[in-house]
Amino acid sequence: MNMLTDFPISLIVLCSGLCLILLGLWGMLTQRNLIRIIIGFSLMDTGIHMVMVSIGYVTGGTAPIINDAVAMNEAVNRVVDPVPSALVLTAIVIGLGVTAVMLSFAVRIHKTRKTLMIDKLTESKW
Amino acid sequence: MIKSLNTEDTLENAGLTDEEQQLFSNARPQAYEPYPIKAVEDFANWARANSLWILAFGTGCGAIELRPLMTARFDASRFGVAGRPTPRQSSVFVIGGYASVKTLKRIIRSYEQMQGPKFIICLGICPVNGGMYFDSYNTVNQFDQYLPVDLYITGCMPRPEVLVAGIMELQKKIKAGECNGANRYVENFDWYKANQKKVIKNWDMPDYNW
Amino acid sequence: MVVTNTIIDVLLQPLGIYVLALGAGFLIPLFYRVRRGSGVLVFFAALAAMAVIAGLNLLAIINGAPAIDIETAGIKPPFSINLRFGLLEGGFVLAVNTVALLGAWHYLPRLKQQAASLLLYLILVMGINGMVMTRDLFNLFIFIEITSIATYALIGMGRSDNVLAAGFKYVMATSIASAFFLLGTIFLYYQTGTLNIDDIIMNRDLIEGPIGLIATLFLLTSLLVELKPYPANGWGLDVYETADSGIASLISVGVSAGVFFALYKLLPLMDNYLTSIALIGGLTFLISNLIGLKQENTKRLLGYSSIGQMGLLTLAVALLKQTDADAHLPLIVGGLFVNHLFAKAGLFWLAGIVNRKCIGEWSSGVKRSEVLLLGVLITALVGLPPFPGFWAKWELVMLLAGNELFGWIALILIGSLLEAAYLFRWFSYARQQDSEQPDDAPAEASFSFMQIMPVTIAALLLFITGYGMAKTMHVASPEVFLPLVAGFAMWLIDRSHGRLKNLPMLAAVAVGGYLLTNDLEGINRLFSYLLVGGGILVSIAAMYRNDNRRGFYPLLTVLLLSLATLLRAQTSLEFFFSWELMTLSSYLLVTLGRNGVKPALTYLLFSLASAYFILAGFSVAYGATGSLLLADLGNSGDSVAIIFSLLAAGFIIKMGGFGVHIWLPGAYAESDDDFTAILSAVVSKAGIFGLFIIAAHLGVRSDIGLDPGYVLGWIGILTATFGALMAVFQEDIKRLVAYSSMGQLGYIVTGMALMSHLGWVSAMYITVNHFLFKGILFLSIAGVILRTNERLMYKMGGLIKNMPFTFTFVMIAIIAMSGVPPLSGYGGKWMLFNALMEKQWYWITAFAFFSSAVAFLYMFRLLQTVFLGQRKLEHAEIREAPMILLLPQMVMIVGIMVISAYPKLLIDPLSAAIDPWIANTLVWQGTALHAHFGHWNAPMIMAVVAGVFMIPLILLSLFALSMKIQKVEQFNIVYAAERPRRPEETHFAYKFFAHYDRAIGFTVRPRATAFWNSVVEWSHSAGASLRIFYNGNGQTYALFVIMYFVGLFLFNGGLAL
Amino acid sequence: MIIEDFDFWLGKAGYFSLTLLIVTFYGLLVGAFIDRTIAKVQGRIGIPYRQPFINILKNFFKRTAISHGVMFYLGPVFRIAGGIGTLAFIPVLYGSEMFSNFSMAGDLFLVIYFMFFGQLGMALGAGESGHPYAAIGIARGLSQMTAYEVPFVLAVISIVIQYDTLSITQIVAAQQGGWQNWTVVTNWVATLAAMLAFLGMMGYSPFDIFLAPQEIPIGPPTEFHSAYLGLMQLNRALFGATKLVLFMNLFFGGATSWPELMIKTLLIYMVAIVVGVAFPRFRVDQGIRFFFKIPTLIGIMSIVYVQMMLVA
Repeated sequence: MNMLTDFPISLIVLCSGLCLILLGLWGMLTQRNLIRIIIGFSLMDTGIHMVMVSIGYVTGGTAPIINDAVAMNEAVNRVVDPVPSALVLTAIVIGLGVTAVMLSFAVRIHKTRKTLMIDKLTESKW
Repeated sequence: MIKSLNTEDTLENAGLTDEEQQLFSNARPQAYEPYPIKAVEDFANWARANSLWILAFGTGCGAIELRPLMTARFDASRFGVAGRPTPRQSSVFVIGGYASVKTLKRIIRSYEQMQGPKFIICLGICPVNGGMYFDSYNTVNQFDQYLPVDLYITGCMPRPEVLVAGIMELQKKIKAGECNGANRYVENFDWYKANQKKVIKNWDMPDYNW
Repeated sequence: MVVTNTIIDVLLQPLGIYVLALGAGFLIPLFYRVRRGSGVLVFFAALAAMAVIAGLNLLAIINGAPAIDIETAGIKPPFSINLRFGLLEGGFVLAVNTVALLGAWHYLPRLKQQAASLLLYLILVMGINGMVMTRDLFNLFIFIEITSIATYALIGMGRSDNVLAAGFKYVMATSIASAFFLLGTIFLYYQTGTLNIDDIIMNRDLIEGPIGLIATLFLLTSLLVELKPYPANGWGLDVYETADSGIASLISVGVSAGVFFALYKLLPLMDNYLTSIALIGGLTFLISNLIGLKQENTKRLLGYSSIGQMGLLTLAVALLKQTDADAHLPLIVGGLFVNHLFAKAGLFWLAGIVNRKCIGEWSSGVKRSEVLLLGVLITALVGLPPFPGFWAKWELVMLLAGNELFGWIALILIGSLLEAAYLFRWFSYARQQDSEQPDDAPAEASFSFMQIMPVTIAALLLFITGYGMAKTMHVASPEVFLPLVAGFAMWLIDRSHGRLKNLPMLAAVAVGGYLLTNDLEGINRLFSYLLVGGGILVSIAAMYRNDNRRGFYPLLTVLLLSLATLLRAQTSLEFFFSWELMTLSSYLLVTLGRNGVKPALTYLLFSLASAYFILAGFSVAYGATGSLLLADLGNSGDSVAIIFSLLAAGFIIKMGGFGVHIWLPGAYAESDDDFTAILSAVVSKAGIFGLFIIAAHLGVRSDIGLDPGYVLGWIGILTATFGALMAVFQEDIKRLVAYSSMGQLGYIVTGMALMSHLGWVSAMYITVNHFLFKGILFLSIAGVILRTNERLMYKMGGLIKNMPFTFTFVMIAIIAMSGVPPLSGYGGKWMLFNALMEKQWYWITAFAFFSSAVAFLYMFRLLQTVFLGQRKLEHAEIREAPMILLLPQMVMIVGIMVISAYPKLLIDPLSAAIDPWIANTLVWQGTALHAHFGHWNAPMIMAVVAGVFMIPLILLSLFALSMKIQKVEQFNIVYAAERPRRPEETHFAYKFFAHYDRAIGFTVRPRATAFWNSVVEWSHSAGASLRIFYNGNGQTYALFVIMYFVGLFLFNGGLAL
Repeated sequence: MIIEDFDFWLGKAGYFSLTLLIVTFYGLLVGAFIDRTIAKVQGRIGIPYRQPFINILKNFFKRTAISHGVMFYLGPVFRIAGGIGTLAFIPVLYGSEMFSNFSMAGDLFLVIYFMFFGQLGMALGAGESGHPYAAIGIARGLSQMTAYEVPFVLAVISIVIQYDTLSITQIVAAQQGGWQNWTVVTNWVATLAAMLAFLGMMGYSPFDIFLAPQEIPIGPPTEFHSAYLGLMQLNRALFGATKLVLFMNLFFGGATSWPELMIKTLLIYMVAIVVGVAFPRFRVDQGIRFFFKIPTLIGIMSIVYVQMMLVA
C-alpha cells in the first residue's frame, strides 16, 4: 500500500501539531510553575508552527524551485507552497522573542518575589 | 404714644447681671391722670367696675374660696366677674390669705405686669396683720407694706358670699373713682420697692416687671 | 541637493514613519553613548517627525489627494506587502503619534534612563502605526507582535513591585491571543490562498465550512481579546493598575487604537458576527462601568473606564456596519476615539503626576491647576459639551434612533451614567480640598508647569477637536459657543481679587444676553426677560462677598448665557447642548459651596439622568420624524406619547419632582447662599421652559390623549404637597426654603399639565411670582446667614430688631407666596384653581388647597423662629444686611407690588404669548378678570384691603393717644409669674411642629431617599459580584481567553457543526 | 380707576360701614347669648347681655399698655382688618344691592384665602411678643387649620360643582325658592362635611386647644391687653358672625332680610355650642387626625355624590 497517498505526511504533522497546541495550552493552564508555563507556551508555539507547515504541504510535492525537474505549467500542483514555510520562519523568530521576554519576566519575578508559583502572584485583582 | 426709654428716670435693676440688663426694660412706671372730661372718666369707671377680670392666681389658702365664685351657686359672672389666666388682661388681683415671702415675689411680678387701672383685694385676716402666722418666719404680716391694697375682706376664712359682697363693694369704690392703688404704687414706688427688697432676699428680677 | 530633496520627499511619504523609526532606533544608542541628551534629542526628533509626516499626508488627503498606497519590494500586491494611508488611517496615525509624543514628554524622566527604553518606545509607536496602515494579514500579525513585545518590555520597566506579575499575566493572555491570530491567518490563507486583506475580502466567499468559521473566529477572538472584553480582561486591568502611567496610557489608547483599527479592517470578514461583536462591546461598556463604581484604586479605575470606552467603540463600529452607515464612521468612531485618546491619556498622565494610590487620597494637596485639568478631562470623557465625545454620542444615538435600535440607546445611556458616577466621584474627592486651599502662589504653578504641560495640551486638543466636530455638524455658530467664550474671558481675570469682578460679569451677561435674545419673540422672549434679566438682577447681590471667589464668576457667566442659548435653540441638538452646558456649570457652581461637593455629586447625577431622558426623548422623536427641529416634535405621529413622557420625565427630574427630589435640598442648601437664589429663582425656570416646549409642541399641537397630561398634573400636585409637608419639618432655614420652592414648582407643573389657556397663564404667572419671591427669600436668607453664621433656625430669633428691612421683605415675599390677598400670589392660586375646576380635576384641586394651607405652617415658622420670638444674646449687636444685598430685593418687592395691584400688566403679555398655541379664554371686564367659575378684580381688592386696614389702625392709634404705652424689652413677658432665664430656653423654635409630626409626620418619612440609597447599594453590590472573575490568577485569565473563543464558536453556529 | 367712579366707592363704603356696625353688634350680642346659654346648661344665670360691650369698653379705657414692637402693635390691626375684609367680600343679604358689599371684587376663593390674612398678621404680632406660649398656640392653631381646611374645601368644591359657579351671590341665588332648594337639602353630604369643619373653624371645644386657657394662658393673645385686646374681642365677634354668614350663604340658602339672617346664623352657631358644651377637648394631634379621617371621607363622598347627582 502507498503510505504517501493513503496516509499523507501532512495529516500526521497537522494532527501532532494540534496535539502539541492542546498540550501546550494544558500546560499553560494547569502548571503552577512559571517555567513550566513558559514551556507550555513554547510547546503551543511549536505546535502552531507545525500546523502552518502542514497546511502548505502538497502531497508528494517537491521543493518550490522552478527548474527542469518541475515544469512551469504544473508547478502549481507539484510544488510545495513556499509561503507558509516563509511565514513559519518569521513566526519562530517572534515566538523566540516572546519566550525570551517571558523567561526574563520569570527570572526577575524570582529575584524580587523569591517564588515561581503563579498563584502567589495575585496581589492586584478586582 | 409709644414712649422710648428716656435716660434720666430709669431704674438701675441691680438684681440683674450685666448681660441681663439689656433683656429687661429699666423704665420707671408712671402715674396716669383721669380723663380730662369728668363724664368720660365716670363712664370709664362704670365700665371698669362692671368688668372685673380676676387674675387666676391662687396665692394662699383663700384660693379655694375663689373657685366657687364661678359655680352655679354664686355665679359671680352676673357682676361681670371673670377669671383671666394672664395678668396682662386682668384687672383684679385677689390675695388669697397669707402671702409667704416666696409667693410675694411672684405676686409683685404679676401685679406689676397687670395694666392699670388695677385693683387688689386682700382676702382673710393674714394680709392685715399676719393672723395666725403673725410670727412665722416666712410670711409677711402687713401686705400693704408691699403692694397697694384697695379692699380688705377679713375673716378666717371668709366664705364666697362675703367675697361676692366685697366685689360689689369694690365696684362701688371704683365707680366713685376711689380705687387708684396703681397710682399710689407708682407715686410711692421707692418706698414699696425698699420694703419688698427688705423681705425678698434673692431679688433677681428687674426693679419693675413691665 | 537634488538627492537631499528626493530623500526628503521619500521621508515625507508615510513610509518615512518606519524609516525614521528604525533609523532613529539605530542612531539612538550611538548618540546615547556619546551624550545622553543627544540621544533623547534624536528620539524626540523622530517622534515629532512621525507625527508631522502623518499630519502632512493627512492634510494632503483632506485636501482631496487620493489615498496613498505604498507597495514594497517592487512587486504589486497581493504578491507583496502593501500599506495604505487613507483618511481614517491618517487620522488614527496622527492622533496616536501626537499622543505618543506628548506621552514621551510626560514619561521622559523614566525613559531617558536607558537607551533601550527610548528604543522600545519608538518601536512600540511604529508597531501601532503599522497595525493601522498595513493591508497584509501576516504583516499585521507581525506588527501586533512587535507592539506586544515592546509593550512587554516597557511594562517590565515599571517601578511598582506588582508590575512584573501583572506583566506576566499580560504576556500569557496576549500570547495565546496572538497564537489564535496566527492560526486564523494560516487557515484563511489555506482557504483563500492569499494574505492580502483586500484580496481576502474580495473573495471572502471562498471562506466557508468549519475551517472558514474557525479561521474567522480565531481572528475575531484574538482581536477582541486584545481589546480586553469583559470578563477576559483581568490581565489588562492589572497592567493598567501597576504599570507606569506613561506606559499604561500608551497601552490604553495607542495599542488599543491599533488593535481596534485592525478589527475595523477585518470587519468585512465578520459580517455574520456583527451582532455578537456589538453585544460584547455593549456588555463590556455596561459592566466595566458598573464595576468601576466599586473601584477605589486610581489607575485601575482608569483601566475600567478605558475598557468601557473601547467597548463603546466596538459597539459603535459594529452597529454602524450593521446599519451600513459608513458615512458616519469618521464622525462617530473618530469622535469617540479622539475623545477617549486624549482624555484617557491625559488622565493617566495626571494620575502619574499626582501619584495617589486611591482616589480618596486626592482630597489633599492636589494643586488647583491639576484639579482644573482633571475636571476638563473627566468632563470630556463623560461626553459632556463641548468635547468631541458629546457630539459623537449624540450622532451615534441619533443614528441608532434612526434605525430604531432603542435598546442599544438605553444601554449606552445607562453605561454613560454609571461612568459619570464614578468619574465625578473621583473629581469630587479632588474638589474637596480645593475650597480650603489658599489661592495658589505662582511659584507652585511654575514648578509643576513642565509636568502638566502634556496634560494641558491634551485638554486643549480636546477643545479644538470638539469645536471642529461642532463645525462639521453645523452647530458651531458663534451664538452657541458664546457662553464658553465669555466664560473663558472671565476666567482670564479670575485671579484678580475683590467684588468688582462682578461688574464685568454682569456686563458680559447683559451684552451677551442681549445679543442672544433680542430677536426672540413670544414665550421665549418672556422667558428671556425672566432668565437673563432676572439672572442679572439676582447676581448683582453676589457682590456682597468680597473674597475672590475662584471660578464663581466665569461659571456664572457660562450658566446665565447658556440659559440664553437654551431659549434660542431651534434644533434639539442646540437645545441639548445648552442644556448640558447649563447642567455642568450649575454643578460646578454648587461644588463651590461651603461643603457643597457631596450634594453637588447627587445633583449632577440626577441632572445627567434627566439629560439622558431628554436625549432619549429627542432620539425617539428623531426616529419618528427624521428631523432635529424642535418645531417638528409635534409631527411624530403615534410615538408622541412616549416622547412626551420621556422628555417630561427629564424635565421633572431637573425640577426636583416628587420622588426624584432628593438632590434638591442638598444642592440648594449647601451651595453658596447667593447662588442658591439664582438656582431657585432663575435656573429652575429652565426646566419649566423645557416643559413648556414639550407641552406646546407635543401636548397641544398633536393633541394626545390627556393621560400623560393628567399624570403630569398628579406628579406636580404631589410634588407641591409633599414639598410643603417636608418643608414644615426642617430645622435648616435653607432646606426649608428649598423644599418650599420644590412645592411651588409643583404648582407650575400642574398648571402646565392642564394644557388649557388659563392653566398655562397661571403656570407662567406663578413662574414670574416664584422668581420674585424666591429671589427675595434666598437673598434675605443670605443676609441673615452672613450676619449670624447660623443656618439652624432655632439658633436665631428676634432678628426683626436688627434687620427690619430684611424682615419686611421676607414678610411681603411670604404673604405673596402664601397666596393671601391682596398680594400677587392670590392671582396665581385663583387662576390655577379655576383652571383645575374647569378641567374637572377635582381631586387635584383639593390637594392644591391642602398644600397651600400646609404652606402656611412653614412660612410662619420661617418668620417666627428667625425674626420674631426671643433674640439671642450674641445676636444683640448684628447689623442689617448689606445694601448690595437689599437692593435687588427692593426691586423685586416693587415688582410684586405692581403685579399685585395691576396683574393685567403681566397677564396680558402672557396670554398674548400663549395665544398662538391655545386660543385666549380670558374675559376682562375693566380690571376684573372673569373665568368660567369665578371673577377676580385685583385693584379693587387692593383698595378694599387698604381701606379696611386703615379703619382699625386709626381706631387703635386714637386710643393709643389716651394711654401711656411703654416700649419694653424681650424678657418683659408674662412667664407664669416667673422670669425667663435665657433666650435659648424661652424661644419656642426647635421642633416647632412636633405635634403635626405626631399627627401626620409618617407621610414624610424619607422614603425616596431610602429608595435611592438602596439603588446605589444594589448597583455597588452588582458591581462587586460581577468582578469576582478577576481573581488575579494569570491562568484563570488565560482560561477566560480560551473560553471566549469557545463561547464565540458555540454562539456562532459551532453547535450546528 | 378709583378716582373716576368716586361716588360708587363712597356709596359702597357707606353701605358697608352700616353692614359692619350691624354685624359687629349682632356678633357681640350673639356672644352674650351663647354665654348665657352655656350658663343655663351649667345651672347659672350668666352674664348680662351688655357684658361683651362693657368688656371691650373697659379694655379700651385702660390707661397703661406696653408694646413689644411694631408687629406687636400692628398684629391686632391685621387681625380685625382680616375680619372686616372677609365680611367686605361676602354679600350679606341676598337681593339687596345695599348689603352686597364688595362681593363684585372676588369670589368664594377670595373669601377663603382672605380669612388667612388676619390669622397671619395676628400670628406675626403674637410672635413678636416673644412669649413662647404665643408661638405654641399659633403652631397649634395653624396645624389645626390645615386639618379642617380639607373637609371644608372638599365641601366647597362639591357645591361649586353643584352650582357651577364660584360667586357667592349666584350660589345663594341658586338656593332661593324654599327650603327644599337649600344646599343642606340638595347636597347634605357636603353640608355635613362643612359643618364638621365648622366646629374646628369656630374654635370651641373640642377644638380649642390652641387657646387652652389653663395650659398655655389663652395662647396667641397671651401678651395682648388694653386696646389691643379690645380690637381682638371686636374681631372675635365680627369674624365669628362673618363665618356664620358665609356658612349660611353657602349651605342654608342665604338670607333676604336681617331677621332671617340672625335666626339662621344663630341656629348654625348653636351647632358649635352644643358640641362644645358636650365634648371635652382634643389634643391637637388628635384633632388633626380626626379631621383627616371621618370629615375628609365625607368630603370626598360629597364630591362623588354631587357628580352622581349631576349625572342623574
